[in-house]
Amino acid sequence: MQYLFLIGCSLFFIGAIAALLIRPIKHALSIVVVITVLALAINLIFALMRLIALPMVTDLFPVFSDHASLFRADGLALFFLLVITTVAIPTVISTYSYLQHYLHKEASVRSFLISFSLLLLSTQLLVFANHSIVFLVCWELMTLMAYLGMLLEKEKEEVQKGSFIFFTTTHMATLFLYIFFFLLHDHFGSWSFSDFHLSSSMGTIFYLVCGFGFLGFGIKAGFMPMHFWLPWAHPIAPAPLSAFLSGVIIKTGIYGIFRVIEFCSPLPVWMGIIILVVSVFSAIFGVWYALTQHDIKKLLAYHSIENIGIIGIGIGLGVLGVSYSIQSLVWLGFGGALFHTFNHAIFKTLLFLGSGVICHNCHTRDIEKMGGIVHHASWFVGLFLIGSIAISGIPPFNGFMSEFLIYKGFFNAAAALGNYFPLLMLLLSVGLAFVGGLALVCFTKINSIMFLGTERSSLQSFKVSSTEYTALGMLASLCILFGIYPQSVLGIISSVITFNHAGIIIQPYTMFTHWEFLTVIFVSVLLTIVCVVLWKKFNTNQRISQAWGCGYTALTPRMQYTASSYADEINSIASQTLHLEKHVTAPKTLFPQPSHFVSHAEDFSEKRFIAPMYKYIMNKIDSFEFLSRTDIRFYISFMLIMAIIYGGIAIVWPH
Amino acid sequence: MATLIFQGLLPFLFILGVSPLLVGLINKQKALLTGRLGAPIWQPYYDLFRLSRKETIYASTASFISRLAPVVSFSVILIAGFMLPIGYVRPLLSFSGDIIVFAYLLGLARFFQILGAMDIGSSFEGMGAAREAAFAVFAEPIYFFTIGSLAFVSGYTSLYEVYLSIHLDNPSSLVFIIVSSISAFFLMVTECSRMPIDDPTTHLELTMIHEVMILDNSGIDLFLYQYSSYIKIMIYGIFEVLFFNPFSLHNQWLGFSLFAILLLLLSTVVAWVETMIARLKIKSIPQYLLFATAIGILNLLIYTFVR
Amino acid sequence: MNLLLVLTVLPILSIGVCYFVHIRKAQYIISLLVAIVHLVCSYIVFSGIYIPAENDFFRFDALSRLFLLILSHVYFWVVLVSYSYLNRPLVVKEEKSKKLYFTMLNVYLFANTLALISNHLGVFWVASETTTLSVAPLIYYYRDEESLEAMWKYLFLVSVGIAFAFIGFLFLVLSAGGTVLEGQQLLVTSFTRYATLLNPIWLKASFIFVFVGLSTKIGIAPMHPGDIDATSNAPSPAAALMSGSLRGTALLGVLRVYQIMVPTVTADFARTIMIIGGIFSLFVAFVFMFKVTNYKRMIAYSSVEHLGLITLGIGTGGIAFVGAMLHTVFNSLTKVVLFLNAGNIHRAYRSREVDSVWNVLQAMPWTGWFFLFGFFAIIAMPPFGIFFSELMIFQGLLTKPFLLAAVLFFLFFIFVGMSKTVFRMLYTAPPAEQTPIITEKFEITHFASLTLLVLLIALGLSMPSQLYTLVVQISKDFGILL
Amino acid sequence: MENVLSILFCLTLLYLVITSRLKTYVAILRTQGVLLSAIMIFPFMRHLSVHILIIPLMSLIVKAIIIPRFINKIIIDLDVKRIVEPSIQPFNFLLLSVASMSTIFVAAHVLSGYTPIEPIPFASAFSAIVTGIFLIIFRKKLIVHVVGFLILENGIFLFGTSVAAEMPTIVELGAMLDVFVVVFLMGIAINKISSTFAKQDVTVLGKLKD
Repeated sequence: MQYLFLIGCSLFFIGAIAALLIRPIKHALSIVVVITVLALAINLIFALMRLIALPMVTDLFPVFSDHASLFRADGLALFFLLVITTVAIPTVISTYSYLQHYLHKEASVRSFLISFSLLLLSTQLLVFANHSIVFLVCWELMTLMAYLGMLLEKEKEEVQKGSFIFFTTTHMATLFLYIFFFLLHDHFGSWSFSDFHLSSSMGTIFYLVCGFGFLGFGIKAGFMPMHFWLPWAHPIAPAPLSAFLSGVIIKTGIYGIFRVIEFCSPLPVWMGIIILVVSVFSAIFGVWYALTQHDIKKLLAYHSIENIGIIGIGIGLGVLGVSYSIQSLVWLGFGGALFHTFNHAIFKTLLFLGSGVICHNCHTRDIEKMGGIVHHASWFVGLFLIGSIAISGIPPFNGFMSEFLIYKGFFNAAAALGNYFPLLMLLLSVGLAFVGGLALVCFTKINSIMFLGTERSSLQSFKVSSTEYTALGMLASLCILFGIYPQSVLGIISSVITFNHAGIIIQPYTMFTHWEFLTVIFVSVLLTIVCVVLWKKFNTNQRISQAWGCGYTALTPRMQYTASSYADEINSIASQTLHLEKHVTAPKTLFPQPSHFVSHAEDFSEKRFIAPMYKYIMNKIDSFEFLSRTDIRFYISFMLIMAIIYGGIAIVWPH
Repeated sequence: MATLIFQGLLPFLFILGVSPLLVGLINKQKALLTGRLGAPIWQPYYDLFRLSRKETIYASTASFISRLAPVVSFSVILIAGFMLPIGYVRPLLSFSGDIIVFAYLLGLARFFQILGAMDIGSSFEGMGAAREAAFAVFAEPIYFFTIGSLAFVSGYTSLYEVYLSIHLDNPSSLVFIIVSSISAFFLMVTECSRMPIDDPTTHLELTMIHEVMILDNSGIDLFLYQYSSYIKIMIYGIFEVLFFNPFSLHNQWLGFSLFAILLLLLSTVVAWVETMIARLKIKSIPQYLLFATAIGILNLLIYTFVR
Repeated sequence: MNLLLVLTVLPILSIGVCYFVHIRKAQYIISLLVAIVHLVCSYIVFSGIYIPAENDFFRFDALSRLFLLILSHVYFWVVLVSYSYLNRPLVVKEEKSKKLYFTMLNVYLFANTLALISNHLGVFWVASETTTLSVAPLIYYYRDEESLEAMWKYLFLVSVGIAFAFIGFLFLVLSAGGTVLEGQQLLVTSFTRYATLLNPIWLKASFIFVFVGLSTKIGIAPMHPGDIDATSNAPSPAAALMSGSLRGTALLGVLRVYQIMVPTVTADFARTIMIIGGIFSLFVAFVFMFKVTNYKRMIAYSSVEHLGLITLGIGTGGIAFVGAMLHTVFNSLTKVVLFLNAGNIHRAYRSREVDSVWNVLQAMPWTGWFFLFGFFAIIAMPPFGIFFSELMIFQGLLTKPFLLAAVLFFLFFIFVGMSKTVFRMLYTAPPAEQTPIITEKFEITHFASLTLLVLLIALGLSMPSQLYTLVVQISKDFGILL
Repeated sequence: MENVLSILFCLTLLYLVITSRLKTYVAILRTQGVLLSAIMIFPFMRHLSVHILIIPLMSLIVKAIIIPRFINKIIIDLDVKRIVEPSIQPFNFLLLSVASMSTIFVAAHVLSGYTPIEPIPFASAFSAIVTGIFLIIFRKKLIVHVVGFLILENGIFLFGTSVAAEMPTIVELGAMLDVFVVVFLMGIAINKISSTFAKQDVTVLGKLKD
């Protein structure tokens, strides 16, 4: 069966070659899309078959039988493969119609296709890597290919800057990972993941390894305060790529963190607590920064930070569960984290693809300039709405389900751990509730400003191609399915956890709650809705009239509420923390001048840490002017000086 | 079987049937306290009947959202109501973790209300929606501080069981009851947009919150909105009242009648508060809510340190 | 022995031909033939199929076999592209230098081969001085003020440096005083054999002078400037030759002396000195990556960086030494790619200044992409070979955590600075008035770049057993047991 | 006897330091060439043979005749200003070089304690090297740089003979040839420079920087 996966992987290469060779570009595009989707489907089938077989699998079977030590498919890897392939298929499908707008730039499109198919490949190999060097190679390749993919519109200033920041920041993460793996190799004398068994009894090496691991993977995952690259990279990437970035690539950071946790046994309690605190911090501030944004893709990028935070909370709970060996908590924590990883991948991909459609039709990313889209494409709006409700963690969609698990985890931990943990858990749960509330505000904001009301800037037509509808439809239906019938995934997740934490016997997930009750509730909600709608249908006396404007009848689109003013109520509460800058000119005189209100927030980690650090180093560099002398006599004297210095060392050298 | 029917029917009837009456009672008592005669307590029923037969007018800029929103909010709130115990009758949909589901279902309702308000694109409703959103952000923390803290203490995650776990006889839980009921009252005031957060009877758009959101709804839509707001009050009323039920499950009928009396008391309290207190300035509401959130934490501090 | 003759005599012959025959095509063909034969021979020697017998003057130990292969590889590609390069119309003045071009290439090949296989340090000295002399006219190829200045500086600085190295060798002789080696020839083999008898004071002195002297040729800071000027002003093939193989030759001189010191008590001293030099070069590269406005100089500085890294690896020893050896190979090949494409850019835009280069990827796609991938290779992105060799060096450095931290810091910022410059060249849209649209077709330089990049990837993903065994052999010679 | 010659050699160095006329520089180069070849011959006075004489004769020809001629030619046909303006006061220069020489002599004396070297030729060789470098560092004229380089080479040559390094003849010749070619190339370069720039100072070579 492993040949299935081999075939899948090799197909990506074929796709890349096809993208390079086939003329004209139009055919190349469609053929590559078909090949890639096929390959992804094959890998998806592979992952599913393995995962279903997982409970009775006793041994790890090598992916490539001849390199047994390099690649292996354990539960976690397979689960992430499932995630990747599931969201990659719609992404690739929508790529087809996205690239239609760029066909005139043939070279760019070709390079995008090549790098994208190689990106898919490297990401899938990454999760299977069992050898540190292989892992690093896949990791860097992933970065490289993502970077090359971002260059689709490379002539734009912002694209250059954003991709540059992405490239350098992720490279920094890689440098941390070098140290991480070297330390491991130094200590265990092996590169293979399966030989790494850390324990806090090792002293400093343990702290070092964990520190570097979390740093490296945390930068990639975008935990605060290491998140600053996301809001730069996501907006400038082409929509399918930014969907993949946010849906999958930052999840590889999560995957890495899972691996780090797997290496450590027993897990110390402080690790769990630190993860929890950092995560809830990123969740709250991620969503709050998102609330201050008016650039749709930047906003979504900040939401990725928020959701990474939520996933992190799950992981933290799981770590606590392992360190206190509470099986139910382990399941709820890790299960919630994995499930939310999957869900976030789904609805974030949906939202980013949708944003791509919007940006192409409105020719802007600024939501203040949009509006009234619902009158052009109500089905599209419906799909986007599903994604928005799901990401706000509201039932009956999948986002709620994973948060539900995490909440259960809080209660469970509080009940099981006792002493001060209930307090912590309560605070965390309130934090999560707060995040939910803010997310709700944020997504009501973007939906109502972008879609509802009337157009703020003229919008002739809003075209959504059939492929885009297919992609969005697939994702939306997944949102609904996992929301209403979560059992479909939970079984897999619990087998994955059982597999990867062999020490702990996990009870069946059914014992945590009556899942069918949830289904009943959601179904009954839907039924009620249907009933009432039908009832409304019968009573037909309706009429269309102008909106009521307090007697004022000449309403213009500019009189609508803007995103800034909508979010202002809540933002001004924390305006100091967010470095919120408002520019207001209110009408004063008897005959008021035109007035306006703008607000935007500075990212604190960028403003406070990164930029000053960079500036400092640049200043230091300027102070080495003397090295750039041009007179040859200086060079000669340098030689003399160095000889004397080395001589001095030789003289003081101990015999 | 009989009990099952009873379990099924009672909440349905109670939630659907009695909630307008509760509002009627509140208004009547308010009128009396301000020395007016006031409308009959059945007035809400008349209103609902009237609205259900009026024609529905949609703004020219309205989309399917504003047709859908009232329906969703109504039905969601109705279903949420079925998760609460009436008296001590075990609710139909009660399972471990329904605390969370309850909170988030109401979130769904809010989501659609806000969208419905924003749909027209009129700035009045935008203003209302913005305020509603801003203040609703605090509702969930308060909720988790009140019910959630009890859940953390008791270790149950189902509303029914949480309420069962309350016993007046042990002093520490008495403290919980006092603190929780206070913050639950704040919660009710916030969620149902009563005084001092919002004045349901005001007629100046610029000062309204909930009322201004439904300016452009009429006929059946308005009917649904009104009805769901009545149900909401009832739900939060039950929420509040259940803290004070001294009876354990021995006698359903006794428990139920006491429950009714307590609801009556609550209506009086609400009416009294609304006559005594003036509406807060919009700007000062967040502080008020933060305060409400903060007192919730007392529960846990007590639990953690006094134990 | 006959193979040794082939390696040395053939270049002499072609020197003669190229000097007296003035038909460029003939010069090209003969030099190309010589290059190919040289490549074949050095491959034979490298793979150990046939290794000529050693004598006092020449030997083919693992080290020289490796460097020989690097030399003939780089040389082959350089000669291959030279003809098309010479046929480019750029400046009128250079006609005179075109006559000398191939002659000088052959002189260079001859001298460099001699230097690499020499066992006698005197011979090494003469040969490496000759390489300097042979590249001097190549640096002066364009015959403008900059190239004149560069040539003067390179010639003078390196001559003084080589003189220093000679002092070092004399100290080596001095260190043999009172031992069996007294009055013996300056042979690496015999000195290595009796190394433990040598006088440590003079050994240290000799290493200091050799290292400082040859640093001018290797480009170890702060003796790097002459090298930078030369490589940035020479025509691109010559530049590729210099930073691809000439620096390696100088490094070999240092390695020889180090090889003698390895068994003695002074080995640690030598290592320390090399580490200091290496880290200083990294630092200098880090500083100047943000200062350079000239892309050829930027590449030259990256050579300084990588040679510094190699020296560091050698100084660190252990797995880092192996990494350093592989790094020399990969670095040379990558440098060829970078310089050739930089040459194409220079031809198209008539300027070496970054600010006057726009949107290369649009204007000249082949060159642009190859330059980009060469850049990826040089900043150690997988699957290019340098990634793996750097990993080895870092791994070796793990024993010195603070050093590793410093190195990673410098490398990261070198990475940042370099990518800033390169991306600016490749993407930035030109101001409206100057949009150079060069319709370029697939040239021989592109062929070379493609082959080399593919080779780099192949070497990275699966190391040939011969290369690996050779490198292991070298490290064994340097007393490193893996 | 070598010691006497070496001392003479040092005297030329001191003279080199104080003088500032190009002609004198050339003259000094000549003298040093003669002295060096003399130093090389002396050890073999008793049993002379052609084979031994090759190197000294070559060095005599190259160092004492050809190179000075060549430099003279450059000086003449570029008509370089005959007086070099020092960038450091002659007195300080003298002080510096005397100080370094004396340190070198002391060091050589100390070292000769436990290593078999003749201190005086060794020390004078090194002072030649140092002086050559000083000449390069403290003078602006390129031609003087060449002279400084030659002094340096002479020092190394003397050093080589003093440590009795057995170099094979071919290597010696090659070395000498190299030195000669270097000087030749430098001469050409100076020609070019003087035709390209106004003067032959290092100050004109300041274009390449970043």
